[in-house]
Amino acid sequence: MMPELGKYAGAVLSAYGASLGLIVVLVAASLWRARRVKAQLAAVEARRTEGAPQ
Amino acid sequence: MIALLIRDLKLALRAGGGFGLGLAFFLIVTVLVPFAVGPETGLLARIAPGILWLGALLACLLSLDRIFALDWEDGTLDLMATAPLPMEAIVTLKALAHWLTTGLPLVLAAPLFGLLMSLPGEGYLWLVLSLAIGTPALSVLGTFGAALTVGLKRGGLLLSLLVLPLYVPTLIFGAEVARRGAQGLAVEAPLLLLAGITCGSIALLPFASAAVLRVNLR
Amino acid sequence: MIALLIRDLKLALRAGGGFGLGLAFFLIVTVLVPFAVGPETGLLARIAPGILWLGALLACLLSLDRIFALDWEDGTLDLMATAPLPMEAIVTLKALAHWLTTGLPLVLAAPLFGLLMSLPGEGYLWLVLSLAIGTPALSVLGTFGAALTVGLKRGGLLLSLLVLPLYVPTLIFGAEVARRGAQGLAVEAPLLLLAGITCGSIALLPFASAAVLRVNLR
Amino acid sequence: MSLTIKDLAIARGGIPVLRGLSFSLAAGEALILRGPNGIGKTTLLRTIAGLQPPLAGEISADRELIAYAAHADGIKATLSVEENLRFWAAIYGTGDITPALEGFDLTKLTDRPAGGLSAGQKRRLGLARLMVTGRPIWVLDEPTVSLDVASVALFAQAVQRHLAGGGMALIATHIDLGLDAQVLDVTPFKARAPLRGEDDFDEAFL
Amino acid sequence: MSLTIKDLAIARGGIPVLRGLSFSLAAGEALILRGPNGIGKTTLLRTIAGLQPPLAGEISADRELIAYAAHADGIKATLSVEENLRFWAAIYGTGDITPALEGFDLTKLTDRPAGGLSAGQKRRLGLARLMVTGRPIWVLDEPTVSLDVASVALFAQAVQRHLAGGGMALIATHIDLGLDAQVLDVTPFKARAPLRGEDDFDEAFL
Amino acid sequence: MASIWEYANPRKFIRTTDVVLPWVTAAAVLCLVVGLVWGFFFTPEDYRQGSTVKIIYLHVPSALMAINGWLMMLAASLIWIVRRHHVSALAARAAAPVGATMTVIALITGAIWGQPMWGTWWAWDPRLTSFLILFLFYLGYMALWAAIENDDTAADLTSVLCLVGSVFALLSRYAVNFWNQGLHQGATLSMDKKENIADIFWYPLLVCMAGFILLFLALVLLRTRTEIRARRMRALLARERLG
Ligand code: HEM
Ligand SMILES: Nc1ncnc2c1ncn2[C@@H]1O[C@H](COP(=O)(O)OP(=O)(O)OP(=O)(O)O)[C@@H](O)[C@H]1O
Ligand SMILES: Nc1ncnc2c1ncn2[C@@H]1O[C@H](COP(=O)(O)OP(=O)(O)OP(=O)(O)O)[C@@H](O)[C@H]1O
Ligand SMILES: [Mg+2]
Ligand SMILES: [Mg+2]
Repeated sequence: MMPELGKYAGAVLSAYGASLGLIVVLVAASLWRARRVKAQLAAVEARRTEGAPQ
Repeated sequence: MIALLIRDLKLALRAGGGFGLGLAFFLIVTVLVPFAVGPETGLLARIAPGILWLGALLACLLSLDRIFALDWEDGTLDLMATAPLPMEAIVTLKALAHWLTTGLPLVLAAPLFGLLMSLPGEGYLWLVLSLAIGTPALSVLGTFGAALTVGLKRGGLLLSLLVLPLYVPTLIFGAEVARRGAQGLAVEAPLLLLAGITCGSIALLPFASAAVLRVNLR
Repeated sequence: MIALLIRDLKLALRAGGGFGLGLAFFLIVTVLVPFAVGPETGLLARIAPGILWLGALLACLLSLDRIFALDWEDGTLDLMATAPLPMEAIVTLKALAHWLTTGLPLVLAAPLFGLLMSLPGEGYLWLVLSLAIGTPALSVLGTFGAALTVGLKRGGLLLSLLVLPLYVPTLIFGAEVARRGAQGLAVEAPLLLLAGITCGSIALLPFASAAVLRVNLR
Repeated sequence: MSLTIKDLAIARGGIPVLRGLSFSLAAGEALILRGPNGIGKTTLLRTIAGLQPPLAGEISADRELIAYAAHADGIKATLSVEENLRFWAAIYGTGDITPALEGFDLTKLTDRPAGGLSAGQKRRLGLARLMVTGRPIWVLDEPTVSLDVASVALFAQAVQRHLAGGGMALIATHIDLGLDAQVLDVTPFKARAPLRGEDDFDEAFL
Repeated sequence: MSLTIKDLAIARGGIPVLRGLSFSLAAGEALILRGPNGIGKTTLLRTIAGLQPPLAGEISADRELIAYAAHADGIKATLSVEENLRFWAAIYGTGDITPALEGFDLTKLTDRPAGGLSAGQKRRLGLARLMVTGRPIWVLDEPTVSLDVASVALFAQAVQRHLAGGGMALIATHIDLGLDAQVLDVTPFKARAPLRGEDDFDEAFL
Repeated sequence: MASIWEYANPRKFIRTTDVVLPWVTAAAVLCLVVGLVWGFFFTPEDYRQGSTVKIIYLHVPSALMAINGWLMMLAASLIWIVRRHHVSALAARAAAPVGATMTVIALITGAIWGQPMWGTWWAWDPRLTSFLILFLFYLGYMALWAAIENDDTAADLTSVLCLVGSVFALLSRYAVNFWNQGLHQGATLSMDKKENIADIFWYPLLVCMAGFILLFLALVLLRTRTEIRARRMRALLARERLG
């Protein structure tokens, strides 16, 4: 299934590897931070509604 | 207005700084380059105009954080913001004081350093001219960077990071003038572009700097 | 003791500074050199080892005044001098923190910048090795200079002036190792001398720095 | 000429600290602000001096009429006492600095570099700056810090002379200045966390 | 354990400011230094803390016993209140910072970056540092600057607890701290220009 | 008629993006997978460049988004300066790391491509150089955001920096061109460029570009939501302290 890349296989593969790797890192970091901040905010909001005078 | 300029110059002189030290730094960079790249005259002569421009730029850069940091720390900037001086004037005067204490001495001393770097004979005029036209832009841009980072404790390196990309066009055209001059080529085009950048920066950037400074004082 | 080191590292990180910015400055010097001297690869490759060393040195230099200035201004240094830590330890830890935040990242990133300057393939190992051995000396020497100028308001440029001559031997041997390495010549002699300078500085200079600092606090 | 504050709300670091503050000062009057540490006096004075925008409310006086003195004095260590004062006099376009020097007992120190002054002497120099501004509304943040008893009395005299000449003074302080002036305690105006469901700003995250 | 000063002469910037000063403090005692601005209190305290050498005379106490607090607080703006205190606790090898936080009413501020504190809050943090030094002799230079009335009382309590635990305190101040302690006015010890013919220093250029 | 500025309300923004984001994400993934698979597996080799031509499917779209990312930040900064909508400032902040990553990808793929084509990893070619400068601008912009505590101050300062930086980035572009006529391909990418690049390479490239645009959009939306929440959290915590 792998296409014949010839003598440039290293270059092409490393270009794809590096780029996709970077994109994956960026996406993972964004998702991770999104989750964390969402959870933290939920905690703070919960504390607020609890403690707030009615 | 003039009082602020005079005060800044006085402070630069008294603080054991100003004139002497900018020059000294320039000198030392020029001296270190041969140590770093080796002493062949041919090689040095080729890189001389560029390295001299680079040295001038770094000397400028190093003294940028003086522009506002001291006045910020001791509260003078707050007091000045409430004084009857428009912020734009303050910023412009600060840039002028910086140029007078750093840029001007560099321009005057450049031929001497050219000698150290075996600059070819035709190069001197153009080197000096390009520095004279280019360094004001460096001061004005630097003032903008200093205004951006004034609230941040010891923003020195951040300042460099922000300012250096802004310096790129000036450096390219300035070094190009000096290099072409040294090789006896035509210099009109880069010289005009350099002058354009300087005029543009002087005309427009003080407004940006003043705005930024006002935000930082909030 | 370790508390002081941790605090300094924390401060370096928080002040939006430390690691990132020293590197950024190194990067920018490397980027500006081609603008200044022109883009020919052959020329760049020849001056690459020297310029990279010079860039590392300047990046170090720029962050020197952070070492003591902030602690001096807010009175921490006075308080620290009355605390149960010998001044020699303070000085050594400060130098170590400086190296960790400036020298070490430079060493690690040097190969990348070598790429930008078209450094020949054989040069990378020796460039990294010479920086790894040489930068600790730069930090220790710089700490001495910073201790000398600590009382002086914004002694930044004076500091450069004092420290740069001290840096000359390190620069010469360091750049020589990198240059010979890049040309495939023998590097033992300068490498040994470089190591000697570093060991000597680390062993002796803290005493000088501590003495000077004590005088400055008086 | 007067200074009127109406329903002022102020914030520091994006957080409201005081709200609903109103008072007014006529020519010749002084007002002393009191309140515990961290209540927001400095923030209030900075807002009145025009260094930061208020969250809400109005400040009647023109910024051009206000002379502000902060916690920090803005003194240059390498300039002499005289040079420091002359600089401010030039900036404000007023001429003579002798009354200021005399008013704060600085005549003996004129030629000394300001960096060599003691804490209290520096503060006196900082206060002398007010007299060379020639501005009618003094806005002072803890002016008597580090001053000895005699200097506090000098300061009180200076304020009284300023008021007698039709000036105004707004002073935040923790200690007694020996001035007969109204006192305003800002503690009741402390901004409280808004109640549930009460979102008093346009943007939902404020 | 005690602090004894004998016939001390001190100089600042090469110029003698006080001379002939003698006093002594025993465990559990406090001494308040008074004197007009510029007389030399700061210089005296720095000398006692070992930051500068005396011109003449003797200071009995070991430097290792003294905790010094200056006009400046040595607070790092980017570190939190807790981190600031923990750092000093680690330097002095003492462990717990809770008593210090509680003693100066800082518990609510522990997580705040110190740069965002008000003038008085910063000062409280600076004073709390004394409690984590674990040292018996406190040498304090105008400790109550910027403090409100309640905080001054807190400070007085802290000093009293320290004294009750066998500590000592030497405090330069211009205002009343509400401590019952001896007061020493240093004015009479002001160094006078030497009379003609009277050359009491070795080197002729003084 | 509803004004577009409604979306400048954070609540409204979050509610809207709750709906939009999954679709954008799905479309991005679809385009990227299709485009990259098509480009990598089902295109022939170029007669001159061999298989390296496949790098174009990453290189060109990322280069495109690197520039467009900065333009988006510029637009958002202008909106903040003129209309002071917090969401736009936060969107600019959210876009910076994404744009910077795109710049890095363009640089890395270019460098890897350069090795076989030009025999060097890096040359001081104007196109490459101006990308390096763009990267520096991104770095400075992010560093400034990170260095300032107060959100509004940071928004103000960074947007002025973005404005001034844009002018100088443009100037640098010209300066660099003036300074060195380089090795890099001219812009083959505009309406009539089919002559330069064969259809067979062109169609998958189009799909990849769409994929990168959508990916950029999805990431910026996601990160903007995070920034809004973080901002709200800081405000609430501060309020809590008020008591
Ligand atoms: C670090 C190095 C490089 C950078 C930063 C870079 C940057 C760019 C940029 C910004 C574009 C987009 C142009 C546009 O949209 O108008 C582009 C396109 C392109 N680059 Fe590079 N490039 C690099 C190296 C290379 C190399 C080594 C090659 C191959 C020999 C190459 C081949 C191409 C091609 C074929 C295009 C498409 C041209 C077009 O359709 O416009 N690039 N590059
Ligand atoms: N960046 C910030 N973030 C959050 N809160 C802040 C920030 N900066 C200051 N504050 C808080 O704002 C409040 C007001 O401070 P301000 O300096 O105005 O008080 P003050 O009344 O002058 O106090 P003092 O008498 O101690 O000088 C303080 O509680 C302070 O902690
Ligand atoms: N470099 C110097 N040269 C000459 N005189 C100096 C120098 N530095 C300080 N002085 C003087 O030394 C004296 C002592 O200053 P010091 O700071 O000890 O006073 P202080 O009693 O602490 O005053 P305050 O109550 O105002 O803090 C002052 O009169 C000051 O002007
Ligand atoms: Mg205050
Ligand atoms: Mg004193």
